[in-house]
Amino acid sequence: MSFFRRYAQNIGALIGLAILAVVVFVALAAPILYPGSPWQGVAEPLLPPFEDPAYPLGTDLLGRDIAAGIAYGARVSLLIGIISTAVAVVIGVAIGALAGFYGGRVDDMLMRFTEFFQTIPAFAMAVVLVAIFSPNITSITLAIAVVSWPPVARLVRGEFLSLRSREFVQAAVVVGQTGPRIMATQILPNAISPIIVTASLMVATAILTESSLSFLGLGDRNMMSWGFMIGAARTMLREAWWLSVFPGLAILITVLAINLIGEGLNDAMNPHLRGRKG
Amino acid sequence: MNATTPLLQVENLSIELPAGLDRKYAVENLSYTLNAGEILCVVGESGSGKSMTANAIMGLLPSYLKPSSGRILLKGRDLLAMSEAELARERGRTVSMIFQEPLSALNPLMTVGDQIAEVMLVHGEGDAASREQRVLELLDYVGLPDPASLRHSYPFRLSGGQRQRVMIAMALALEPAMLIADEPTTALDVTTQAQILDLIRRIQRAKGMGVLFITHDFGVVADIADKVVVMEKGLVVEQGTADEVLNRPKHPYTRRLIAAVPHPDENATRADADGDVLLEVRGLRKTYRSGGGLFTRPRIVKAVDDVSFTLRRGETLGVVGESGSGKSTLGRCILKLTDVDGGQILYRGKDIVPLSQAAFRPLRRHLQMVFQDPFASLNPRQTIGRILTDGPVANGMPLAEAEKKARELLSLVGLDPSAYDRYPHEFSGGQRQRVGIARALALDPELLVADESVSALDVSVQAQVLDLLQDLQKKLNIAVIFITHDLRVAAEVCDKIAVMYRGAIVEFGPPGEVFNAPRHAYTQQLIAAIPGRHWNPRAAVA
Amino acid sequence: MKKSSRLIAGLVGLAGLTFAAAAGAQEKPTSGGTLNMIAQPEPPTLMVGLNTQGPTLYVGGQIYQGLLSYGKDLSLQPSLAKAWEVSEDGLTYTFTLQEGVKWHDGKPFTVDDVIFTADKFLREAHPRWRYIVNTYVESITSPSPDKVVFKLKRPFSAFLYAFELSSFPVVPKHIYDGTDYRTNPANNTPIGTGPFKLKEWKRGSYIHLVKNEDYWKPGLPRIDELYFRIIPDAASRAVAFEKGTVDVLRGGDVEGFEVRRLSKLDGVQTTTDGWEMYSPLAFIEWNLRRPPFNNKLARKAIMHAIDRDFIVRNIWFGLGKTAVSPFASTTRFFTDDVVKYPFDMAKAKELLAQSGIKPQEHTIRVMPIPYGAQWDRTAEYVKQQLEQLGFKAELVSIDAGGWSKAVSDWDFDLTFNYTYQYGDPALGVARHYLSSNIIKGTPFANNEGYENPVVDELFLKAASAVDEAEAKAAYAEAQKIITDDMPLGLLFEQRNVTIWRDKVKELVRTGIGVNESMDETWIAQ
Amino acid sequence: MKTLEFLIQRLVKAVIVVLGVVILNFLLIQLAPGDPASVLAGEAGAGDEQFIAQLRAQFGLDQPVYVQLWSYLQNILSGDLGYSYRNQVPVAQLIMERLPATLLLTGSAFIFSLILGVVLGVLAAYKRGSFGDSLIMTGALIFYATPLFWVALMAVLVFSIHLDLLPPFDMETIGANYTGWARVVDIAHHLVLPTVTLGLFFTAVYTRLTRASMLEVMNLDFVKTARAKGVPKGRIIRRHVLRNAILPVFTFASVQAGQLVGGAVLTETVFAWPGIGRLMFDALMQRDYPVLLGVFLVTAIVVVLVNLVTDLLYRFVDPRIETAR
Repeated sequence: MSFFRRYAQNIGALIGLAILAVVVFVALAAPILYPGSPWQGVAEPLLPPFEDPAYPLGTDLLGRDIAAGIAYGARVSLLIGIISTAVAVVIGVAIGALAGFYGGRVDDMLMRFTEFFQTIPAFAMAVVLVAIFSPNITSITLAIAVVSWPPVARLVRGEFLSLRSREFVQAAVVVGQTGPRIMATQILPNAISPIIVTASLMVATAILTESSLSFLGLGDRNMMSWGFMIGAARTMLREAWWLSVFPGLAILITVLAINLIGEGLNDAMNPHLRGRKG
Repeated sequence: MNATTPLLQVENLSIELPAGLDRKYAVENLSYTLNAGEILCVVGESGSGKSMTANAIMGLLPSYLKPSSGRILLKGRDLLAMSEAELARERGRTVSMIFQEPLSALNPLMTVGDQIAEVMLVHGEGDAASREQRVLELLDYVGLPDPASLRHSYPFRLSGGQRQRVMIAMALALEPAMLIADEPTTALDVTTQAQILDLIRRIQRAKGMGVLFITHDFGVVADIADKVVVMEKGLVVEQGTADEVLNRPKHPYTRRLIAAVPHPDENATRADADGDVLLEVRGLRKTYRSGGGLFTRPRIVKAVDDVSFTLRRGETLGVVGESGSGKSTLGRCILKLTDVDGGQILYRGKDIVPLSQAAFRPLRRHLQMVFQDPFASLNPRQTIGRILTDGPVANGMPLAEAEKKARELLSLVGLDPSAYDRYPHEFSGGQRQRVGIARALALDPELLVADESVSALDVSVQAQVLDLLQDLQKKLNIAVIFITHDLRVAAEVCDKIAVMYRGAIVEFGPPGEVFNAPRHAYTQQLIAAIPGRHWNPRAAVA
Repeated sequence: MKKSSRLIAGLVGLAGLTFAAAAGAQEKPTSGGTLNMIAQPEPPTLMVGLNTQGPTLYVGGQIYQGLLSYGKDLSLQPSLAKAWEVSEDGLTYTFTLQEGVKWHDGKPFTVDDVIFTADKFLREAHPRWRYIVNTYVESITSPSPDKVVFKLKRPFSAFLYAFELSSFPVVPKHIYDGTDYRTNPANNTPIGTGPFKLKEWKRGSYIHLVKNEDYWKPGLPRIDELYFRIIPDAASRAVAFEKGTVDVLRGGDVEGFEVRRLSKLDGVQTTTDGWEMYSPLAFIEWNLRRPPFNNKLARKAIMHAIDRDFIVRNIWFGLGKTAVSPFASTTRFFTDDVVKYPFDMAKAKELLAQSGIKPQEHTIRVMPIPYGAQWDRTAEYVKQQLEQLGFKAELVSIDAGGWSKAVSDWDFDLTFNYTYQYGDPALGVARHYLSSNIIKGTPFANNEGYENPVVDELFLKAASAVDEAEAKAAYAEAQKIITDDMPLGLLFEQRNVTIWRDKVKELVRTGIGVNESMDETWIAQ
Repeated sequence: MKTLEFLIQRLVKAVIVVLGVVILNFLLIQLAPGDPASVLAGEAGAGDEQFIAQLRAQFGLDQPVYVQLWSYLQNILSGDLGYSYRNQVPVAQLIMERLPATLLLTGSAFIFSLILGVVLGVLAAYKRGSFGDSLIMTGALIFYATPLFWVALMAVLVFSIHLDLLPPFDMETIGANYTGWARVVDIAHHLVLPTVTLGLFFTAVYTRLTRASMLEVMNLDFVKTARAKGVPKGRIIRRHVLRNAILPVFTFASVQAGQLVGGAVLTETVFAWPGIGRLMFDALMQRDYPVLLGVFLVTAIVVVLVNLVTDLLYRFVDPRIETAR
């Protein structure tokens, strides 16, 4: 069975994909749907939702449109989620690959280094990094990346460690391929599916982390992000629930969708969990 | 049960496969009979459906497989009609089962004593004290040493043969009328296999059990079977008494299988190779260390212990040994896939031991390897073409030329040129092993190390690949080091045989000599343990 | 829509009103009980002489006392000094001390403690006092055991306003003399003269004060125990009050909209009184060294582009008043006769055009002061209005440390700040405008870099004036010039609301509000 | 003897890891813009150059970085974590005052989430494909995707404000001066909401993990053996599957134990829980670096110890470990 058919068999994964498609569409179309800055006050402040059709999700303290904020927030959340994950995956794959392939002392040193990062609670570390380098989209993205790579490194190390003793890798050594080439062309392509699955879940975690950072007041002040919207409105939860409920739902749904996709990918890429032939 | 009721009757059993596979039934219209006191061997190659019947009897089929028709009568009662709870009462009491891989078949977190006692516990037999007593009896009965302390051991502490004995003890706990043995010796070394087969036969005789024995090895069949069922692709192609099927096979498939069983041609003599000395190994040593710390000494295993031999161009050296004998390590040392602790490996007079990996890389093309597992040795993410051209390209050959050569090689090893753009998973095991051979040959090597290169293959495929190897070797005049656990195979294809035991070569000589006049006690033991030694398959199909 | 306009109306109404405990005044005070309050954020120390942050004063104010206190009308009131006298020439100030005052450790409070505090401790440890004492004071002496005399080098009309708790907390000489004040372990076990003593400080949880049985006012204090809770989250603080876990909310403990909600609860009293001494006034601090803020017309343009009424109404929930002058309208020398900046985008654009500034060529880094969500919203609003004028603007996130450093080092384009008035412009306001105060190292100096010799002269003249009318004239002139120059973009006067359960009586009694010793405060049983 | 040796080896490794963490954090903090002295000076109401210089000298900030690092390392090796810049109290004292609260919170959240997660995971695996399974897994997925602080806010809103069942914050009733058993009950009462909110996310994690692990073990050969022996399904799940499936869950949980402290930063903020998570955040915001470093040091030690204890337990639970190493 092909990968896509296996994926399509998982209803949850399809729903996840559909939701994510909507989120991505909204993110891409935000400037068309809501021309102008989401920061601009456009209507009466604290307009409740569902009252004015022009502002279906209401407005905030400064009369800014919540719907516009959510559309633009999708851009930021996805951007931070994807880029931080990409950076974390690059770091994690590099360190994990070197440790797993070369083993011995290289492995010891790199894994000890990884342990340093794992011993510090990830969220606390992210808070410190963002605070120290002052909160902006770059520092937030990098901070999330810096705290997320160790699990990738461990995963990749494990994969490389087991794959490097596999016969096709030995065969590549025997025919005279060099180490870096073997890592890139023989091992990595075979380790990619768990990495993709992990990465998809990391995107979800990164979005959550960004929102938590924003909650503590460590968001980028120039970017309308969901976390920022909640952070700014959370104290008004009882006065103006819509300010934080809608972005909260946006996070929940997006993270849920990405998790569903991750699970779908996992099932589709590891068909051994289903029945085997023979 | 009256005397005429067979112990087990399988009648017209069909098990449907899920849609979309290459055939509709896992087994189709299967019928056979097992009487008390008989050993019935079900023999076939992988995918023949031979294990499926065993699982169907035990009600252990995976959830996506359901018997679609037929009956399985155990002492006259249809197992397929029983509820899960009823079935659970029969399992372990009337019919027991032992499996191929004894390590994974035992719960790693339970002592072996507890696992044996559990059979009695769940069937409500005896009290704690009597069960304990019975465990000790059983452990002793299956020939395990020191039952009193062994029952507190965890499975990982036991050797493969001991684990299988524990499995057997567990199966015997309630003295069932029937034992199903699903390839119980396949994962074991040949000497251990002989002991386990011996044990099963002894118990079966003593208890008068009916044994359903599933195997792929005709040698094993020859050793223990009373009756034989031969299966191919879910169908029974032939059944009868052991004598009929082994010595007078009628069905062409059976004949083909029997013809392919490796059997040393004891009278064949080979001309001594007189080519140049290609490889000379002198006093090679390799030790593995494990564990060890501040207070404990590391465990040291001498994997290769002072091994020396000479290999000439065009010559085939068989290295034979059981697991842990160091035979594979030897191969890896020669190819510098692992470090060496001492000694020399002279390739055309040049010692390659002190060379760095980078310095050795240009020489690699002369020394190639064919691996054991046709599934693991090909990168599943690369096309066959890519697999075959990687080596030449890494050695500086232009891509176009490498491609041309790869296509030539495909036809040389008997594959269709269209294979070039396909992926490994589209091929069978035998075809993949041909690709593996082609990959090794792509670099025009002078020496080929074949490490258990045919042991993962079905016997008929194994024969074909062996033929191919021999054929190519003659054609290309390359030297081969043929590493195998199977003395029969080695004897069939090698010019010289080295028997390894605990890292050292204990016997060295031409196959005839080794076979007919083994000097070392271990060699003698090894030869004695060859399954089906007294049966001549060549004669059966002559 | 309707709902939110009502909300705003309600808030505006609230701001001006005072629900003082008029009825409570007639009840007979009872003794005993526990008062629960919030210390937010948790103070670093309770030693008021070393730290003058809000929560330090709030808690420390129950332990330490100043020489004087000030009424809601800023009239002088006795504290540790029972009487005071100023010579005709305005150069000699004599204070008579209370009798029978003891420190919490039982040692008697003497005139030596006051002299030590003024001459040694605060001179070294208290930047604001250091400036005053080094600039104006010639000598501090004690003619008799109950009197302290300050002799000034030249007249300083604001001098008597420098003796309240935050400027002049009296510290015990017998504990601090000859030690390193900052590292003295006694800082963790503060010894003062106030009505309450520190019993336990469970960091991150609460500060527990108990009644000082030897308090020098007979029969006081009335309350047995004070708890200052540490509740880091603003929403949780509102819940705490709502649930009755705490009885008092100080201004700033909860966000503006919570003030509105909580003040409507049954049995809850509120007031904006008690901040007269401080009267915080918020402003935009722009760096006059950098374009476009070095251009006066551009500054005026921006002032017209900012709807300060909107800020007060929508962001601060009506808890404030649009600023007219650099002086708070509650203080003595305030005048309305100044240059004014009504919200007028057209005028703003016109002024900007006249100024010659091309807004699109300037990227303004807007740095909010990291003191809570309302400041963030204010910054977002100002950014938005700057963009309306055509400027490029970006918000810079910064924490308290970074902000303090950036402002102290003049490394900013535009930020926000506020000043306490301290009863007299010479103490609270002048420091932001005097060219002599263009100093690095503190965010509360002339960090914008304003230099106007005329203003310098007027402030100096007013501060040295012995005659109040003379001072008034000079200050009126200064206010006019400053509002024309707009070296700081005046925003609004903050109105802080104190909220309490009405079982608490006599809570806000003076111009320093809840920082005042709560000796007469009582709890209805 | 072997266990002792293992312990010593692991302790040496643990010390190296903790020192590494300290050095890493120390260097990280050097990169921070903003000087603690000027922050403190600003906080004190006002400050001037002289005052700041005085503070810098007092904190040793006028020394080169490597000198500061060296003296810091020397100090912590002799058990001295330094003084808080802001509070002028020994860091060790500040942390020790706060640590029990965090250990209590994270410990109970850990136990809560582990037990609930394992139970739910086992149920889901046992009833695989049923409605119950779907319900559990959907719940797990939702809690896995919901921001922690959001759950916390909602929990306060519902359980404290509307239902008035549980106290919304603090660790105990302040001023009540309970002692003995009454105090335990009081603390337990306050512990419920923070524990549940902090634990829910991890419950979701462990539920998913347990279920996956159970299903994987159910596919292993020895389960087939057990069935072939006639062991009933319930007993197979209990005696054979669960015991093998739970080991990876424990391993993961012990590695994750440190993450709870990260989550505690948020939980402690919302619930005014006087723990070190909040201390860390405040110290960070106030540039109180000795406290920040101290918290990280103590956290690292706790994490390393938890891992060590898990490894030791493992050696008793899983007989294979000793020789596998």
